[in-house]
Amino acid sequence: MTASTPIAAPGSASAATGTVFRRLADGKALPIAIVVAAIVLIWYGFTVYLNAPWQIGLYQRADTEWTAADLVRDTMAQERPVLPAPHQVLAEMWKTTVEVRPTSNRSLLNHAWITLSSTLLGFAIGTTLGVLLAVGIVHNRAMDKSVMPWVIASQTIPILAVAPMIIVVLNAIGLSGLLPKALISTYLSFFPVVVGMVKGFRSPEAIQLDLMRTYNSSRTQTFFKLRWPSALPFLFTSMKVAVAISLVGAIVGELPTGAVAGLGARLLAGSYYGQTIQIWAALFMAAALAASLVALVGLGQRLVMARMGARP
Amino acid sequence: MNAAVAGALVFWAGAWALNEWLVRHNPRAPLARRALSLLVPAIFGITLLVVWEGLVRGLNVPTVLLPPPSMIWDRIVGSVPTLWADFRQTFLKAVLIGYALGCGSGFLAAIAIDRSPFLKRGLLPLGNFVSALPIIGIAPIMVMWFGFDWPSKAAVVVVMTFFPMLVNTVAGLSASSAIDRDLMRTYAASYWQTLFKLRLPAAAPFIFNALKINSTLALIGAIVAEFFGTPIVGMGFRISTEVGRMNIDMVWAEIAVAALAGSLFYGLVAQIERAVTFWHPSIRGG
Amino acid sequence: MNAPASKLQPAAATTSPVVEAKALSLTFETADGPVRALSDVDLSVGRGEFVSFIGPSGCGKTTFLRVIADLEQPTAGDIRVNGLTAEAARRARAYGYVFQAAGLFPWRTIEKNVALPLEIMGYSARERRERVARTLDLVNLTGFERKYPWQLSGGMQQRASIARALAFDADLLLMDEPFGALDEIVRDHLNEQLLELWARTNKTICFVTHSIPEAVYLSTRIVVMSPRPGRVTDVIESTLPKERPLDIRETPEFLEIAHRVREGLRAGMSDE
Amino acid sequence: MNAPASKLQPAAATTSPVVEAKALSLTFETADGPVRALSDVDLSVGRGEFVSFIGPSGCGKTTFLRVIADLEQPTAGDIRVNGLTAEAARRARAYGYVFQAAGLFPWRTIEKNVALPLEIMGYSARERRERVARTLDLVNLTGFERKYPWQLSGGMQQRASIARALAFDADLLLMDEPFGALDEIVRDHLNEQLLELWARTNKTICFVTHSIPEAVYLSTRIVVMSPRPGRVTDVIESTLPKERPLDIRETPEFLEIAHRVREGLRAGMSDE
Amino acid sequence: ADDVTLQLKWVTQAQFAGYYVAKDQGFYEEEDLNVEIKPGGPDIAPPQVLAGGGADVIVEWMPAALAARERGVPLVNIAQPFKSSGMMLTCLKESGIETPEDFRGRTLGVWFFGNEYPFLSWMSHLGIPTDGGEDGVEVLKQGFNVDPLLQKQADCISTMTYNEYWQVIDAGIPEEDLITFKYEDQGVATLEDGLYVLEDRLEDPEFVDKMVRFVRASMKGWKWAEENPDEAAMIVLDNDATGAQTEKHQKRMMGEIAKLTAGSDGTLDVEDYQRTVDSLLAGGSDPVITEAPEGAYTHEITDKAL
Ligand SMILES: Nc1ncnc2c1ncn2[C@@H]1O[C@H](COP(=O)(O)OP(=O)(O)OP(=O)(O)O)[C@@H](O)[C@H]1O
Ligand SMILES: Nc1ncnc2c1ncn2[C@@H]1O[C@H](COP(=O)(O)OP(=O)(O)OP(=O)(O)O)[C@@H](O)[C@H]1O
Ligand SMILES: Cc1ncc(C[n+]2csc(CCO)c2C)c(N)n1
Ligand SMILES: [Mg+2]
Ligand SMILES: [Mg+2]
Repeated sequence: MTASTPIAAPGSASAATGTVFRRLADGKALPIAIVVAAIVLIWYGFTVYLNAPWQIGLYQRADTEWTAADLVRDTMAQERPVLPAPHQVLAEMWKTTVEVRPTSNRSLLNHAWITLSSTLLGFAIGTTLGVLLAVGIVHNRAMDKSVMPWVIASQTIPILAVAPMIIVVLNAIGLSGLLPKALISTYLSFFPVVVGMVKGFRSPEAIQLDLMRTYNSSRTQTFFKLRWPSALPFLFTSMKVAVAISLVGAIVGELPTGAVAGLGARLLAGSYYGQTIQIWAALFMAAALAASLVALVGLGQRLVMARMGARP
Repeated sequence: MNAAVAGALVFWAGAWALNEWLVRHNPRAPLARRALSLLVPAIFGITLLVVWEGLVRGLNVPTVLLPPPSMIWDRIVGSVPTLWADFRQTFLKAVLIGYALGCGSGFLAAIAIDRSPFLKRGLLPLGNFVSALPIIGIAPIMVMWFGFDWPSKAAVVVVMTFFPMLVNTVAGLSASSAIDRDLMRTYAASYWQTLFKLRLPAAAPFIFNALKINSTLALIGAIVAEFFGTPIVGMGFRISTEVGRMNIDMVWAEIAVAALAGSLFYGLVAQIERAVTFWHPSIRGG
Repeated sequence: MNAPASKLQPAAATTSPVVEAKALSLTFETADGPVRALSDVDLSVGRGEFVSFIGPSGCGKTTFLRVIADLEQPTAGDIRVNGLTAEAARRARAYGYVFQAAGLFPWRTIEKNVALPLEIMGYSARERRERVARTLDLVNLTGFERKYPWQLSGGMQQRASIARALAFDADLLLMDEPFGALDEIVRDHLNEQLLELWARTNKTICFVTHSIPEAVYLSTRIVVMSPRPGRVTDVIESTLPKERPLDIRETPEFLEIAHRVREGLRAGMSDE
Repeated sequence: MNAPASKLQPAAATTSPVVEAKALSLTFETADGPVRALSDVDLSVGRGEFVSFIGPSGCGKTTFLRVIADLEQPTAGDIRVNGLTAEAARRARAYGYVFQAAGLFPWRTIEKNVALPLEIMGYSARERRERVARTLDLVNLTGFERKYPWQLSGGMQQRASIARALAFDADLLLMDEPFGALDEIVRDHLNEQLLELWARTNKTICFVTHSIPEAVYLSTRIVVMSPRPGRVTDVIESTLPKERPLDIRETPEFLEIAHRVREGLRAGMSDE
Repeated sequence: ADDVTLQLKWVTQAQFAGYYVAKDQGFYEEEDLNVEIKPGGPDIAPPQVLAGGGADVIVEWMPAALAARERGVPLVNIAQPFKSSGMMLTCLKESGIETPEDFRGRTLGVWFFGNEYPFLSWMSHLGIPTDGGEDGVEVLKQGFNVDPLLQKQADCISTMTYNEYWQVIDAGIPEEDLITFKYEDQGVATLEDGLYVLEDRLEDPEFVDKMVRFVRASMKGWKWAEENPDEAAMIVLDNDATGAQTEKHQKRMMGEIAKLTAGSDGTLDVEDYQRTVDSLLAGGSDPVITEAPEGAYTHEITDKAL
């Protein structure tokens, strides 16, 4: 950066803006902003395109004269659009986050929190379970041969189908509240962790395992000193997927618990009443939540990797 | 504790011991080796079923909550045409097509992101965003956009499988070692040459990770998407309908088909993985 | 389980050979047919000996060391270490092994890498610190304790891996071209150090090298191997005294032995 | 894009030096402070020269080669290769590089590994086959074409990586301890081969080694480096003729040059 | 106080106003009951919850309840607050459909999950096959909303007088552009929202007593709701944890619901019951139930309660 300054001396005005631009481009803000702007633009295009047939139908039924400008304006202001315009979604989010008490059941923040808590609980249980299973699979041949196929099979069970039954059964044995929902998150999130960690625990090079063998290192020692550190990159990649799936699980799990509260209930109620704008607002909240969770895992990854002396 | 429950538990203990004994054998003949690697999970599975049957019968669990495996089996045998039609609709159409498109686009997006540092910073965080678009949120929207039939289900599968592929491929593309990248640099290899000859092979274990995770996610996605409006055929349709009709055995019959199809699909991907990434320590080591 | 190494040496072992191979053969099965890496190797290494293995690249030196270390199973014949099977000896932590490639753990600093076997064998934190400092000094790496492997040059990595094997007290040292990547001066220094260590501690050392002078300078016995299928073609006893200053390498006796080794190597090569 | 290498040599370059370093310095920033790997290095290598770099482990030999190859950016000073910047030279595929570690791709067989640069540089399939066969023969690896790297011994891997760098026709060869893991006989053989290749093709070679005899035997000039911060302490011109049979190593002239190199090395070490 | 858990068939809305009112106005408390109302949702099968012990009493439609009874969940109707059916098929006039005969060759949206029985028996009544083809109707599983009609993916969709119909209107399609077929008018109406319990529990006098008090208080709630529809709607709104319901919609729904509950004091009308059973039995090749159920209802509770 400093080295480039003397070279840029002639025409310093443009060079200055150049570096400012570069500094922004090197950061994340500008690229994200540009990509977002592009997406928003395309989105507006689609809003008009997708909502137009309905709007034209309205005009015809009401026998009104209309111009293209009218059409563009009206397609972005429908009450139940096929695709709501970005500003409609934002307005709805503003209304349901800022303008209401966070504790009110109309507050999106409240619903997000409910979903988040079961996501986190489920994710924590799921990751732990996944790691433990992977440990078992890597260390016990019987488990390797027999459990893995059934872990895979378990994932092909459509969770939404069993979720109500799980909830009913758990209710029958006295479990209710956060845990049943969290268990559905667990069910979805342990799988990527198992798959990733089995791979990770098996990723040490032959020579490294040989070295541990020459020390007659116990399995536990080999595990903590070699397998675990080698598997960490896999752990974090898996956890990114797992935390995102966990959220999906929590949302799915909210349906059979009676669609009472949480982003899932909100989505459902929205679709039940055809409130597209409300669906999209909830959808965005969910996505924002997921993005922050994934980013958080990513941050953890960077910190841990830096502590492990990874090459920058 | 009653006899059925006790019997189930005894069976479990016995089967576990048998498996432990079996895996200690390491036959040299490849045929025996293959047989063993099928026998062990089979015994485990049979154990699960026996324990299930025993517990359901022994504890008198209402069949509308959980039917015993024997009842499910009867139902499977009795409803083959329906099951086949549902399988064709959901798996052969929605899952396979959605999987191919979702994995494909996730992969291409990862390449695009990798190619351009700009996109890497701009698009990857948004990729995280897409990842969490919950199926139950997008499924109705996809039905709105792509109609009732399988294309809307395939679209849901695309959205679900996209992110795992993206994340894994991006991670995999940075998995090649520094010295190997230096080597390619000394050849002044072009971006694409480095990609195809070094970075993609080195990324293959990660990519297969995603392909495996996605093989099960795709099925879940397609089935769940069918809860939100479909023609009256499909595994998800059948499941949601038959739950309402208290035909829980039919629900489990569909689940069994889904589990079988999903496991075979996964097995196929895993088999291809072994062939393609034979050099990776996790596979070389056996 | 975590007891310090080599306390399981049976009393009987003091008289019996430390390494004893009888009709040892090893064949690797590869996709395009079997590769015979060792064929009918007979060898006995007594306590306190310094045996060098020399032979063309790919002749099976590494494989033989790995068999001693119980890292490879022979397909025929018998191997005994300290009178025990190779596995029992490994479990008793009978040896330290320096691999041909450094094989440092990338997530550990140099000092942590050297401390690894000490941690595993249950040394106390104080003793670990002491031994790490001592062995790093021995290989001239003081000052690099906190660096990660990728921040070191190739030779420095190799020296770190030597330090790692010397950090604990194994009676048997298996060293696979430990000084291959080192410059002459460091190499001379380490050769002296190794001889000194050997003389002082009465360790038994099996040493793979490509350098004839190095083999002659260090060894009490030099095993010449020939390639594919790897077998022992010559065993040369050194007549040099145990006390060996560096300039012994210019004596006629030394040159004579070196010449014999070179001849042995050539003979093995030509009947390939 | 895929044009065969080295056709971009500018006409002017034939007279100017192939490698020219001026006041070159390189400092690595590490977590616990900067490490000066190169300090104020001035060096010029002319066309057709064979320059060896010798110096203690960690003195910056690899780093210097990496700077020439545009794999490392100097923090000060200037480097020119064929009269171009290091980057432009790299883009023109001006050199072949043999790394200190073999660095073979585990998913490619040996022959495919050797063919890698040829694929990248757009050689035809026929020519690839021919060149792979020829260079594998040169390094004595015929018969191992279809093996994977992990099925080869350490020395064999190193030879495969040499074959890989020789397979295409770069006018400049950068070799970082290529023969470190090889036995004396193979090493002698490859030394001869390399000299022969050099004499025949008029290549320029920069060669890192730890062996003083090897450096003297091969080079027209020997650059002695001293450690931390790495600098050039001595440059010794060889007076040996271009034609060098192996037994030239016993001539007084040879021993005299070797002695000077050894002295230079010791001097550099002592003022550390 | 005795605990009672009520499992609703659907999400919190004015369709269940009576129960919420009874709770809110303290009618349950007066009967010394502590009632928990569990909202339902698209995957909640109330009979399953009942069988699993998650509820004491459920709200269910009679076709689904009778079908479940045949499948081994012995449901018994103990009260029937809804007198008439609110179910309809709503079509766009522009599709040209005028009579049920015109359904042939069209695409119809139908709710499944146990809600398809009334439709299936109506179609078999008309002799229209439901598996597509020239002569039959193409059936779509209708999702949660009225989109299939608005987007013309279906020619007709299922609606309830109190709910989906108004969503169509709200979406901007005027009433005169719609044509509706009420199940009541077609003579194929089946009984909706009744209260069901498990048969064996009725052998327990204590449970019977609890249900008597529960039904009495619930009916009091229903009558209160009929008289004060706007307040009832507000009570429902207060109980909606999703915060997604709107006042306008719930008030209107309450108005429509009041019409359906109006004719009932909670006692099951045996004639209505018989009509429902006959209609379900007349299913042609694939009837909803195969034989007339025995003991599927009891007047014991309502007799004592009212
Ligand atoms: N895992 C393996 N699979 C197949 N073949 C192998 C394997 N390891 C070694 N070999 C073969 O066995 C032979 C002996 O190898 P080894 O590593 O013992 O040689 P070496 O004497 O140590 O050679 P170098 O001096 O080059 O290190 C070689 O031909 C090699 O190709
Ligand atoms: N990436 C890096 N980060 C930090 N320090 C480095 C890095 N690479 C090399 N060094 C340091 O630079 C110095 C020179 O290293 P270099 O690899 O050039 O040595 P060398 O002369 O090739 O030694 P050897 O003969 O052992 O291979 C060493 O002290 C090393 O620790
Ligand atoms: C999957 C699904 N099932 C049923 C309905 C319709 N619905 C809403 S309320 C109600 C009456 C029962 O209380 C019915 C049938 C739907 N929209 N989606
Ligand atoms: Mg070797
Ligand atoms: Mg180096």
